[in-house]
Amino acid sequence: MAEIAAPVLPRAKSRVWRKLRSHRSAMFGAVLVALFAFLALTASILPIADPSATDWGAVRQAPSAAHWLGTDELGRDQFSRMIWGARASLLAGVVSVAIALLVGVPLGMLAGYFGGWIDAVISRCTEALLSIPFLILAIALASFLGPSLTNAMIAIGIAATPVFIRLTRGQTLNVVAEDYVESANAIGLSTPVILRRYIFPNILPPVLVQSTLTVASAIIAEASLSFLGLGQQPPAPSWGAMLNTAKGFMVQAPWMALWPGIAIFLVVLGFNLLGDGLRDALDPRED
Amino acid sequence: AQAQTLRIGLESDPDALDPDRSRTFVGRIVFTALCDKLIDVGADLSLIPQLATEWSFSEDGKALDMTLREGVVFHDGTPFDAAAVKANIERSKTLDDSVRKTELSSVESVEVLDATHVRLNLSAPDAPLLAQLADRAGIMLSPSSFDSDVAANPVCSGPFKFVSRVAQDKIELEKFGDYWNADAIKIDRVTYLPIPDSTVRLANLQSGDLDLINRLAATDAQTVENAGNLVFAKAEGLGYQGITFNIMNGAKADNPFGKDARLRDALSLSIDRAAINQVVFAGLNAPASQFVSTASPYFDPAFPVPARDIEKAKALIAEAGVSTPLELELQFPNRPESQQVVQMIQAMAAEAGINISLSAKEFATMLTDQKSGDFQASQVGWSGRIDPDGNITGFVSTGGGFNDGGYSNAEIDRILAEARAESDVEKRKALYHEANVILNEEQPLFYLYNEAWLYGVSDKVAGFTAYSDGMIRLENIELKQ
Amino acid sequence: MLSYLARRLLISIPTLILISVFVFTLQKMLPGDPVLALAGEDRDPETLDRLRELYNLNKPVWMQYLLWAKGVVQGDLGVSIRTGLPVSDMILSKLPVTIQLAVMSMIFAIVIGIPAGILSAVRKGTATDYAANVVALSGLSIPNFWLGIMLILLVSVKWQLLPASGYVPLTEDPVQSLRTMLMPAFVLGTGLAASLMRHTRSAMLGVMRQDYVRTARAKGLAERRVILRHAFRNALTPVVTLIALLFGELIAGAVLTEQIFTIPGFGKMVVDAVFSRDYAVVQAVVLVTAIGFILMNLVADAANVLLNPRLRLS
Amino acid sequence: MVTALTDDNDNLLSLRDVSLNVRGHAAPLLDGVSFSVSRGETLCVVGESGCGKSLTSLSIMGLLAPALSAGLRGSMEFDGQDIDLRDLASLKRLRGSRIGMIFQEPMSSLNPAYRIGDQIAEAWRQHNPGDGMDQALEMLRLVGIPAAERRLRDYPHQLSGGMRQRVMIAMALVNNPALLIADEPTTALDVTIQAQILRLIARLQTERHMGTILITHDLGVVAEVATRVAVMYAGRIVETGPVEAIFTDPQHPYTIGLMSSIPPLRGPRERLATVPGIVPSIETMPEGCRFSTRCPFARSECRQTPPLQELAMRHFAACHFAPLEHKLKGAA
Amino acid sequence: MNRPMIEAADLSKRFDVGGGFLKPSRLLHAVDGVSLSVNKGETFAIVGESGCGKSTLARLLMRLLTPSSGRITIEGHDISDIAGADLRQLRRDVQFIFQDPFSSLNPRLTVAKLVAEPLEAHRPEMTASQRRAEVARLLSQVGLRPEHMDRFPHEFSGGQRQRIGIARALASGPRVLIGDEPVSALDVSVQAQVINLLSDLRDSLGLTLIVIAHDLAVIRQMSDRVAVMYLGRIVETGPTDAIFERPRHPYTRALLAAIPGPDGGGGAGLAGETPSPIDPPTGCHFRTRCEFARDECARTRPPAEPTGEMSEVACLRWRDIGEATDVMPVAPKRSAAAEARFRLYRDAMGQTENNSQQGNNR
Ligand SMILES: Nc1ncnc2c1ncn2[C@@H]1O[C@H](COP(=O)(O)OP(=O)(O)OP(=O)(O)O)[C@@H](O)[C@H]1O
Ligand SMILES: Nc1ncnc2c1ncn2[C@@H]1O[C@H](COP(=O)(O)OP(=O)(O)OP(=O)(O)O)[C@@H](O)[C@H]1O
Ligand SMILES: [Mg+2]
Ligand SMILES: [Mg+2]
Repeated sequence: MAEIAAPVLPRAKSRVWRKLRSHRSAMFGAVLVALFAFLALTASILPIADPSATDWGAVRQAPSAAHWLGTDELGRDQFSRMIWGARASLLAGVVSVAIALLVGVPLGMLAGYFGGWIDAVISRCTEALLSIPFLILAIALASFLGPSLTNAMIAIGIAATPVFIRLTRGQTLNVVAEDYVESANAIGLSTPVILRRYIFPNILPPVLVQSTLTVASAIIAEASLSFLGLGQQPPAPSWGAMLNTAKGFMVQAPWMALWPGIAIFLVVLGFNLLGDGLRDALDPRED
Repeated sequence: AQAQTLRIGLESDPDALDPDRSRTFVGRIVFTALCDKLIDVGADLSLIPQLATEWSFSEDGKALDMTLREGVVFHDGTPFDAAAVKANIERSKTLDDSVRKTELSSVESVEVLDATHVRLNLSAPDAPLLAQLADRAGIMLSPSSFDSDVAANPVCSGPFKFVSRVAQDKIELEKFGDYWNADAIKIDRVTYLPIPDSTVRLANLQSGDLDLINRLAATDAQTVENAGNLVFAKAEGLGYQGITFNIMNGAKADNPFGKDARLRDALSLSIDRAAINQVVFAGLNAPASQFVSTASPYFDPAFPVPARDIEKAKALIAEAGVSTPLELELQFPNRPESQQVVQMIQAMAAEAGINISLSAKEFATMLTDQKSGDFQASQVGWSGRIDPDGNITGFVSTGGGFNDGGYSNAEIDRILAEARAESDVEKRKALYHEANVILNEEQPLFYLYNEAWLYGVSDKVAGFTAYSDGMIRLENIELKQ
Repeated sequence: MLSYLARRLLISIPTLILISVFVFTLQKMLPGDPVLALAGEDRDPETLDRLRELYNLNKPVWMQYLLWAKGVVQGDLGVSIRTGLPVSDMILSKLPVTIQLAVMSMIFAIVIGIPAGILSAVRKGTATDYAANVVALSGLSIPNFWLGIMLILLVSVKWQLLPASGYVPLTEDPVQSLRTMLMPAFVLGTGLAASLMRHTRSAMLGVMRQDYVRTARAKGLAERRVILRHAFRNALTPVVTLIALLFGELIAGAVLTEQIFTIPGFGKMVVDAVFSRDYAVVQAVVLVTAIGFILMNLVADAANVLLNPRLRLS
Repeated sequence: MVTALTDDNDNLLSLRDVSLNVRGHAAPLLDGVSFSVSRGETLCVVGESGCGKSLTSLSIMGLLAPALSAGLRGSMEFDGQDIDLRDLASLKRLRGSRIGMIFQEPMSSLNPAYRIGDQIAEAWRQHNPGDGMDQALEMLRLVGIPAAERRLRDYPHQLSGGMRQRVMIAMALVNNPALLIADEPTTALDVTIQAQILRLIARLQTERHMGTILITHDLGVVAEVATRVAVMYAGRIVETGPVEAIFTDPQHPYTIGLMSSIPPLRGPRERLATVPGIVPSIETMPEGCRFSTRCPFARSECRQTPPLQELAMRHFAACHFAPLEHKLKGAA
Repeated sequence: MNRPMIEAADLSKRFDVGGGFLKPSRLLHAVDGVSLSVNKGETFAIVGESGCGKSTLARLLMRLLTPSSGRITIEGHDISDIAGADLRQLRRDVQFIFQDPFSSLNPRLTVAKLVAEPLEAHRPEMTASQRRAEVARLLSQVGLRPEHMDRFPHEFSGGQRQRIGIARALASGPRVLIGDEPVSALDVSVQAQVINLLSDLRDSLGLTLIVIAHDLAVIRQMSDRVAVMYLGRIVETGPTDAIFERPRHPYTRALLAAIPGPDGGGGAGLAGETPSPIDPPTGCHFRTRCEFARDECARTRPPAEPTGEMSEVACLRWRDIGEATDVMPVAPKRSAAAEARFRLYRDAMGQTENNSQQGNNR
């Protein structure tokens, strides 16, 4: 009857998951993201028009049955370009954040764990990069690398890196101060093991949240760069590039600017909602 | 009455307002109001008197005599005379960072004959010199302002004098009361506002915040025409847009298009120039076939715009014996219009079996890459000069300043040099015809379209005329309230 | 306190040097010869060489940096290769424009963001909170430049209520100045207001969990007083820090906003300068922005020290 | 010790049948909690962590989180006045003026942004005219803070934990409340400081003839300061009585288990008897007697909720088998 | 039996606090010249108020911190500045139990992983299945059910987590266990369970135990010898009963007198609060709160002097003060009926404990 060790608490991993699942707006965000991700992934097999098939006879046509979202300045189908554009936008968001993570997290962990001059050097550089406004840095980098989607992603990735370095460093400092890291030391575990098993998984939740939110801003940044002509190059579509072109036909064909704007808004909203939901779900205080 | 200010929207901010250091096209527009030149350009592109009332070349073409207008004063009150001309031309030739040196390279010395007569001694006959004197090389600054910062406060003798400038924001001028032709000036002030985005420029015109906008987007012309309170104006331009090939500039020239003129011709034939003009420019520009536009007296009707001919293009490719599909890298400046044009070309060329890969570059990068031969083909253009020499010699003569493709043909070099030294129009025409024949055969570059100058004008503005040189002349313009 | 700030300033010197070196190297790696861009249609080898000479572009990169740094230390930021004007003059003439834009956006953001944040934290879980969050998230998710374009289309082109572009100094015509800045400030301010609202909310939620808020309630204080005097006062610290950090975002946002509304400010200048390879200008703008950023952080630190007795007294 | 005889006429607070239900759970967090406190008396509420001690005190103060207070039922009679516990406005009027409260965490319970004098005075100002600074000073002297004039202008972080707890007491008492609720006021303090604070509370309470509810889980503290004791377990009061009765004659198996778990300070050291397991959470709450899952004597009868029965003068226990030594003979 | 397992000689640890860029640094003397000796198989307790350096001392003893000065030896081997393989060996022999069962277990690892980690580090020759079996054995040794190996720490209650921590500490097969307030964070009922467990383990595994606590009752229950710390120094050591029944140092007396209980603790209690370890009082650290302090106390640091009974006291005036007796509160006498109830309870508990023990060993 009197079990010494009957665990009575609910399983915790599922608790985060449950919290996320019951988070209505997060789920809405997840659905938005999933929808666009699905379109982006399946663009090539969806029964839609060729996004670069031009039709001189049907330029800048308003939405109609034949072209649900109208046509662009070269008579290409906007609907299909929007779907293909999702590819560029999502790719840009995800790849640039991946770059930032790949560079930022290890550096931040090193700085936070070892401290001393390593920390001093990394932190100073981070600070320097952080005090250059994100977009200016991205523009300078993008024009250094030359206008292309890949280069825009690299530029945004580099520009987003310091945020992750700083976040990771701060989190690492917090985690290092935790008793369980000291307990790992007391057990006699080696530094790489401690970094891998103790520091990394425990700094992950905030990094994950930040990643989601950064994907959102990276998508906007890609659109901004494309808008300035530094991103995706023609004839491949991207929402920012579409806006860039549409800007010239604002009066004659306002819908050309409408769709990409709405799409960017929705995807970014999706990522933001998801990020917020993740943050709430991972926050132990919010019960 | 209230001071009347004409507000003009420009597509970009002029650079230094010093005629010897100015390089931008919009800068020239501002100089038109601010500074008089020795010679002016008429609506028919003929050279007409401005500060010089008469001019003539000596028999051997090595001296240019000019008679100067009397009673002209600079904005600071300094009188204009032959000594001022000498001082100005010498400044252009000697100032450290003068960009006028090449234009005036044939001028060896300037002789003051008397107060109103001046002679330019030339090292060799130079027909295009007159056209240079109708441009910034001919602008006369007040010699007493040389010591101050000219760009910050240019002192000329034009109909308007400089008031203030805020970089990237506005340039303000006001009417110069002592102008020699003051009667023709009916407005009190003029303000130039650089607004790069054509939509925003148009929006400002529509809302009444601007009275006149330069470089109306072709696709907006309809909007302007439809608006009750706006007027659309247009003039044929002198410039062109085309495709330049890398013929002999470095390793990248080693590609089928660099080596075989037939392929270049095939590409040219695959392009439907009329369609481009229609789709991208609402039919307002002109499809082009040669280095001058129909506005120029030198236009050669023997070379009409090539019609699209896919079959012939394919035949030429077959004849060249290369394997299809052909691959070609085409670089272009990342501007919306160029982007549309090259995308259309890409689609059209594909039908002839030419796969074009596009590479957008910032203008600065593109020029550098072009100069260093890091390109196969480049979609570039030229804003155009009144004298035909300015539209061709630098581009195709051996070692020419703009000959980035490295094209070299001794025959062409000879013909163009001869035409340059010739001042008789008919003889020059014949020479240029000869050149056209060769160039049409070899196609080191081909032409796509001539840009027209498009303006949106408020209906409050009366008396505005569009000129083929793209300058906005303020004489006779009136503002109704 | 003063010595603390002085120390902070000293620490930022290496940061500034790092920034300048970084920007300098980055620029030197940019493709495109500034001289070619500059010469435009009038290029011949002689002119180009002369220009290179004039702007020290023919010297080794480290020399160029040292020459530039020497100038900066002496207060000379160099000459714009494009306009031929001294960079410091250009910056001085642009600064007020961007500052006006920034201040107006910030005021907008503060006036909207902070009260909304407090309200939604206090009413956590209610419809008010939900609505405020939805609006804020939307504000964060709308691309600035798109919002700007749409506003121009509607407000300026269609309804012709406000000018689509331009800038009138406040001193010249205050009414017109505010009119021209209204839309840009709104566009720039929405994102900020959203950020501010969200951060205020979460700071407030954090503070309202604190024991001393419960103590204040236990004293029988009116709820209003508990929230404003006890909770908000302590939530202010992170919010003030955020406002300083947002300054950086503001400048970045200004880049696009100024581009779209053709406002002759800092952001526009830097984009134009990057595109025309106007090294001296890019360099100076980044440096000045970084200094501004550091100063804002310093101000935030100082404000925090003033707000937080724990820091003030140690 | 304070063994002031209290008669019911002196009754200050009677808490009646307080229940707290949480949406989605059948078992209430608090279940029929009733007790009373007289003037000059110290009622100690003891029990393990999570037994509902703090919830009870917060209910009296009307300070439950809004989400929780929706499920609150019950009333109290305070100073002759009948108040429904859901009537937050009435509770708020009492708060800080008639009922003072101090909390466990002296480190975080003071607002770091304001001077302590100001914080005490604010409590005065809320309920009285005047700026309250004189009263604040007087209170600081009263709670034994040296150099009180100077300390008035200190910020909380300049004080040690013990000092801060004194400030909290000063703040709670500045309006001379009739009832003081102290929720584990010494748990976070060192033994030597704890002794000081307990003495202080006891002194002030006698001087002012306050009723006091002291929440703690330390039976030593209970033995030191209590006049009466209520033992709480899983949201119910399982045993209550005068302090002597609880210590000399504990009845409920839970009370006995708690006492057995404490290592003795004297006498032989032997293996400790424990209370196995942990307090059930709202999800795992058993039917009937809530202690039955941990009770070594649990039988099938325990499925029924045992009533609080009076086993001796004013000594109640809620166990079917009390007194154990009679009812369990043979059964074991 | 009385061979020392761990000895510390004049051990000090100073922390550099408040220092930073362009800022003068200040030294905090967390541990200030501590000497002690712990015998094999005994339980040694360290008691003192918050901030007096107990945890720092514990971390020094197992070399999680490096001493600023002084020496530590384990069975005669100097471990004051070992590194690498020697340090790993030390980690095997000396293990640590943390105060906070919530923060000392990595929340992202399962119990099996947590307990297996020291095995991986110190007994790499084990196969995965051997390891799993060993983990199961360790878990049942601390009274947990091996079925719960694959759960995460936060799915357990505080007492259970403390058991996981203990299992983890036992995994490398240590000979010394240092517990930094191993039961302070637990409720009395659970605390009693863990106290019992630790003493069982000590007896069955022959461990040497060093226990830090501030609850004197807990210390009396667990330890053979006690050291009382005040502001970085040990003021008195001796066998537990001697310290509790005949405390000599004024601080020890005050501590015992402050234990709450029915008679309100003995005497006036201790006034004032502990001074800061950044600027401790000169001479005797305790003199600012000591009723017996004289001028000399401000001048000389009192040496540790033996008082007989294997005790030492660091007070200049211990001879004058004499020994106090019975400063602790007296528990009220239970009625005979109550005693009977307690016996009943104890018997019933003994049975359930045995039952569950068997259940675990099944
Ligand atoms: N909002 C809530 N929703 C559900 N359960 C809650 C909520 N707040 C508190 N509880 C639960 O109510 C029970 C009683 O909590 P309470 O704080 O009153 O305990 P306590 O006896 O004061 O414990 P401690 O000694 O730890 O302070 C706990 O089990 C707690 O988990
Ligand atoms: N890493 C550190 N850096 C600076 N100061 C420290 C550090 N660790 C401990 N201290 C200080 O050293 C002193 C002793 O700390 P320690 O943790 O050893 O005390 P303790 O007796 O264990 O206290 P507690 O009972 O609160 O756990 C304290 O004043 C503490 O603030
Ligand atoms: Mg509590
Ligand atoms: Mg400790």
